[in-house]
Amino acid sequence: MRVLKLRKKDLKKMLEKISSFGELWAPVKKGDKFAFQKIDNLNDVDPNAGRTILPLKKFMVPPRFSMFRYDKDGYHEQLGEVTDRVVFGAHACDINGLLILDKVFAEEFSDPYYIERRKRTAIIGVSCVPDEFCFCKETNTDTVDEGYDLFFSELGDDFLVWVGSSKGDDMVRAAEELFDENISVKDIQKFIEWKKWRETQFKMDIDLTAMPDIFELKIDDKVWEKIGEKCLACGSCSMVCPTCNCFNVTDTVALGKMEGTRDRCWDACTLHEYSLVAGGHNFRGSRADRMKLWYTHKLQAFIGEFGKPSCVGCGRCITTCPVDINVKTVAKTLRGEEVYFK
Amino acid sequence: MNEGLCADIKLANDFQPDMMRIVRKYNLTDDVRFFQVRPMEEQKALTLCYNPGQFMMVSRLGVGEAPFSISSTPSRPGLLEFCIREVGQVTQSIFRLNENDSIGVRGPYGNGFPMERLKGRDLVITMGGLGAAPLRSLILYALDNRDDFGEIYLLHGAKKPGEMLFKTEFFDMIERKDVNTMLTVDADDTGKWPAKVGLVTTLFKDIKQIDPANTFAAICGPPVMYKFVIQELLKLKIPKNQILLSLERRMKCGIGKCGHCVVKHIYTCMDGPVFSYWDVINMKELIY
Amino acid sequence: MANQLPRVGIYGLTGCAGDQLTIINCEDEILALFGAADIRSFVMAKSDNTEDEMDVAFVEGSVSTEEDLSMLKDIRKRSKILIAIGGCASCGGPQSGRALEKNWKDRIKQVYGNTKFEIPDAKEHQPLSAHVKVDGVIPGCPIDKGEFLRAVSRIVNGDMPIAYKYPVCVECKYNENECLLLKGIPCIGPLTAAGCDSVCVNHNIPCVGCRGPVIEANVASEYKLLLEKKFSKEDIVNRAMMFGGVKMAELLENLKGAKK
Amino acid sequence: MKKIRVDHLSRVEGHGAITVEIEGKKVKDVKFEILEGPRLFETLTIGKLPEENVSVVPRICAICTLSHKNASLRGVEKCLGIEVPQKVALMRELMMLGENVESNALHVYLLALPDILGYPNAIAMVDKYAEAVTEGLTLKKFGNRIMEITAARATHGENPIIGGFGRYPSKEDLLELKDTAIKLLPAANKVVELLGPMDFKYSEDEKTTFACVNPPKNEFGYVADSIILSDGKVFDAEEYTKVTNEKIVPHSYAKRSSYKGAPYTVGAIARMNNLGDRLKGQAGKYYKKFSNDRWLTNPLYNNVAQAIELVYDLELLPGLVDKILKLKDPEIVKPNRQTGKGTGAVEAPRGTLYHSYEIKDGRMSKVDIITPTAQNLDDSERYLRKTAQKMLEKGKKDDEIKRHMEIIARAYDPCISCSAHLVKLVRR
Ligand SMILES: Cc1cc2nc3c(=O)[nH]c(=O)nc-3n(C[C@H](O)[C@H](O)[C@H](O)COP(=O)(O)OP(=O)(O)OC[C@H]3O[C@@H](n4cnc5c(N)ncnc54)[C@H](O)[C@@H]3O)c2cc1C
Ligand code: SF4
Ligand code: SF4
Ligand code: SF4
Repeated sequence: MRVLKLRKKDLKKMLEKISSFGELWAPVKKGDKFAFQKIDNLNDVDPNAGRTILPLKKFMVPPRFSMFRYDKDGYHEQLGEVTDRVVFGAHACDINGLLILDKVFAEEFSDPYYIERRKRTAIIGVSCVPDEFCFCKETNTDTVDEGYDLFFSELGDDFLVWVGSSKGDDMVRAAEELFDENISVKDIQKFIEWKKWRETQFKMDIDLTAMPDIFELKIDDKVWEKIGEKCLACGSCSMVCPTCNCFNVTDTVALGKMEGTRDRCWDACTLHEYSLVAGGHNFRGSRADRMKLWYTHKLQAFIGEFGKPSCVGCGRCITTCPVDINVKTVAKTLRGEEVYFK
Repeated sequence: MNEGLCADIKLANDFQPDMMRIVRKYNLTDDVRFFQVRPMEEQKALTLCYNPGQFMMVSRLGVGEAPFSISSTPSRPGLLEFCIREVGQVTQSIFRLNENDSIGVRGPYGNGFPMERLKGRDLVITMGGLGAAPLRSLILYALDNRDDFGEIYLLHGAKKPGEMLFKTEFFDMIERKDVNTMLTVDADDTGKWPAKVGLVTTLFKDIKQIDPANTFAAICGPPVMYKFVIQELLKLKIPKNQILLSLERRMKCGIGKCGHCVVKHIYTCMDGPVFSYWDVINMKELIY
Repeated sequence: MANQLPRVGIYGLTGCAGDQLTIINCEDEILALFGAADIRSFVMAKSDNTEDEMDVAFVEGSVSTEEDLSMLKDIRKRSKILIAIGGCASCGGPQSGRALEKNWKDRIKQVYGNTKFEIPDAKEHQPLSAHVKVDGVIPGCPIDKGEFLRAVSRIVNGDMPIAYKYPVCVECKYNENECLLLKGIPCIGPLTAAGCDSVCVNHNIPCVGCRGPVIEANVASEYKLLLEKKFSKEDIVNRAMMFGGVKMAELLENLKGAKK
Repeated sequence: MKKIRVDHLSRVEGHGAITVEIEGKKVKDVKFEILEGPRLFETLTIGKLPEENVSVVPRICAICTLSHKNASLRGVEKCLGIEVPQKVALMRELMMLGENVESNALHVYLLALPDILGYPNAIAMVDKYAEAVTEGLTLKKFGNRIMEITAARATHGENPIIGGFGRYPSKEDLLELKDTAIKLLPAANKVVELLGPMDFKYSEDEKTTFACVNPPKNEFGYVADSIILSDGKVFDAEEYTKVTNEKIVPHSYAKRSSYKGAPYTVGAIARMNNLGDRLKGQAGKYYKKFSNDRWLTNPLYNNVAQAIELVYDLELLPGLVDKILKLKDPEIVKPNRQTGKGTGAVEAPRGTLYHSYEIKDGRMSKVDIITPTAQNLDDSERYLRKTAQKMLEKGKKDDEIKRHMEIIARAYDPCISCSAHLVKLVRR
């Protein structure tokens, strides 16, 4: 992999140079939080921004979009409307989240809507410092080696820039003069030290060891009822989770004409209608069952299938659920370390 | 991906249905209707291939899509058959269609029955209600390739005579010597029912000529049926991994993306809808 | 309904006329609407109205007088499909904001004193479903224009409208808003049916619940949460009752301690 | 005894009916009835929080929702000692323009024009008057757009809150409003020129009193803290009861208003008659050109007054947007007391609207709402009666009487659903 150096003060210049690669998006303050937004003024780009409300998935699978338009002459693909974008400021956990979505959407029966957007979205990662809700170390997603085009690591006055794709390489070449090929021993030392220091910054106390087994043992535990009683079935946890990929498909039709669109929107297994089938039978009528599905899917089933959880430790469920149901409280409760649900 | 009888034809975009023409339709019961469809494009009609037990997503643009089992057999190419029960939005709008109207269809999806493994085996096929939809495909396929299979038992139960799907077809099969067809109704409200009366489970005592270790059983029907039929099959000593069930879940894509049919890490649409009883024992939520 | 346009009637009982106004506000689509359906009665928009058999009737407003009731029964009798539009028709509306307190008679007195009226037929506000069979509901105070047009398009094609079975929070997250509940602001988005595109939260204002309770609204949990956030029982109930009407009152009835 | 009944007075918001009772050659009684149940809004929010009041009471009426919102906000803010910064005041002025444009365009083009031109509805006019119908719809849509941008949605928007706004509109959105206003002004001019010279005949003439708010600095406008009457008297908004003098009558849930024991009129015509000479620009020119003595005696001229207001609104808007754009988004102003009294008076499109409150320890303790339609009720009945009598004497047919009754009632642009407690139930 190609690795280069970029002076932090040249960041703006560099982003300007690569503007031809697509619209620039980066985390911008929204209320007390951050959200990836289109950047009109480069001064708004903040490489130290914290976790965004929605993860990168919003770029690849927008919350709502039309798959195709139809009329009496047939279908009209809407893929052409996908724009080229450069997303700056992705954290390692989020890029790991994308890698999980890649598995779902880009393998067997690939989803053209995902793939088109994934292709047209350049990802520039940046290294981050964990806050009290991050636990990506526990999920082994605190670093990332693929899935991005460029990755900027902290190096004092510089960034260490990892080139992860051919598009990434093109971007670097478009701003060639700003990059420095020479990485000194001192730089490497600095990088290692920073990484070590970062390791010490994880504050959240969570232990996911043997989670699949614990789930198997606790699957009929009363605690699920308690969690179900508390859950508002608001779907927020799924919406913000970088790896939740469920969607619903609905049709619209124009007034009195044979034309309309077939649309997709994010859905969630925490919602009432998720497993409802015709005739009124609901395979997961109780919130307890739906909560069980959410957590077993993240922390048990996925590990069984892929050897790692489908939780990337981003902490979003912790900072989003209004009633404090999240990976931390559920894991701790199941382990019997602390009882959150009474 | 599943090993179909022939390789899947890759569509450019799996979310876009092909337009097909309704060739024939008639009522099977009060609320179940038979639809025979044919792809508009001749080429598609010729190359259509699928496995018994697979399903397709049938669409009415402007209303929505829903999964339906294929009832026809790949051994009689060029046409697809579905039997559809009118229960909600999509099915109601399908019911409003007439012959020669067009309808969107995409697929086939799902694993279907493992036809390679079924070769040379005895078969016990048990169905109830709409369960006849996918199993008819298997039966017709087996009968069209009769030499590939050993003994074939066909057990079909309905609540009342009026609710039995494909009644004439199955009564014709009673006449056939190469298949043991047993039909029963829970109650005969007509007083003219020529076959058996009683629950489908009462038919099992007449299964005599199978070699359990070399038998595959297939079940599809209303959820309550599974438990009791499985007990009977276990009594016959058919191995758990040779008892096959076709299951149902809410589905929005059919191709393992939308998540609705997931049970743990199993996608009912991709890893199923056909599961073995052994799978089910290990996945509590699969049958409820 | 092939070839023949569906016959449609749009009616108002007691309410603010906001839902009918929202229909009139479909400036871009109103001609298409009149083209796709045979709008036989729409008193708020036109004077040549015919009252006979209808394929679909959209009815706004709560049942609040004997006159409302007989009008509703008459509409029901001559319509194949009856759709309740707006908060008043679907759950009683803001005027039933005190349904839990069961003090309607006292309040009549409060406004009119001891005047003896010769016209005693005002009734406590009820949603349409309290009196007749309702085939579909388009909730909201007022209804959403898009949802209404989608519903009509479907009905014209012979299908029924699709109800939102998830809460406002879903749309709130689609719009990437910060959750106000977490900031200690009493948002009742989790209890409220989506369909408004979380318009209030998009403007930093907590959801006031104008679309009425969502299916499976977990009132008990939200109630507990707000108590923990130091809101008084009374304030929580008041908030839920702003637009939740009779439907919300039913949910609160079952809640221990919430009733005054 | 014979009765003429205009059942379901069509094309007014909400439903009403007019009963004319005739005995021989005499009109015995005219009743303008409202067939809606009492919604008791004034008792709904007692004991509740002011913010809930501000959310709930605008639901009294969909067409005047923002007038109710503004009156309510002003009432509550006076109680709580809140003074809003200039940007908030200007934004509220802008949102009021939205409501006025929407409502006046709806009434002038889609309700009154069909009457005047003899069509059952606006859609039926399309063949011959396509341009007018499209322009009416475009203006109405623009009014809605203003409300969407300022209040978050066209009807019952929640963005205006106590002490400010939840979110301020973007520059692009505001500039869009400015551009559209400039583009649409010619259409408004056209309708004034169409209606202005008309000689309205549907109603008998009769002198009356007009009331509206009295904006400071000798300006025209829709918001003020005092009330001006056509007899020259001025009252503070807090003294509104001296103007409205509400009474309960036993045969009706409607509380009736009267000034000095006689009915009076509010609405666009009242604003024109009382404040017309304060108008500047094209609107001012139109007022001078078209106003005449019959404006003081015939309710039909309300239609012209509304059209002139459309011109006023569109002329005012661009400058308002420029001023708003110059100002920074202010913080939401917090109350500095929890107990107090206050009355908010604003001009809803159809007339003066009062929200008078008392708040005690942060909770609503008194709510009194007086809507324009309630104030107009007696006066409209007076014109209805007089016209019916005259027509009867002239031997006019019932059908014709009926049609005139409808047109007169409609000229008042009665927003019947805005009856906070304006209800009259008929039993026969
Ligand atoms: C693998 C499979 C095979 C099936 N085969 C048949 C068949 O051969 N004949 C038949 O009549 N029915 C079959 N079904 C059930 C059939 O899909 C439902 O009856 C149908 O989806 C109802 O749709 P609706 O729009 O009319 O009902 P609504 O209740 O209006 O459903 C709305 C939406 O919910 C979803 N949904 C509702 N019920 C189901 C369900 N049972 N399964 C999956 N999604 C559902 C669909 O996405 C549908 O678009 C099968 C289901 C599955 C999963
Ligand atoms: S489960 Fe929670 S912490 Fe894990 S990836 Fe999803 S939102 Fe982030
Ligand atoms: S777990 Fe929390 S965030 Fe998720 S649906 Fe339930 S209440 Fe909402
Ligand atoms: S702000 Fe309100 S609507 Fe949005 S997620 Fe939180 S509770 Fe739900």
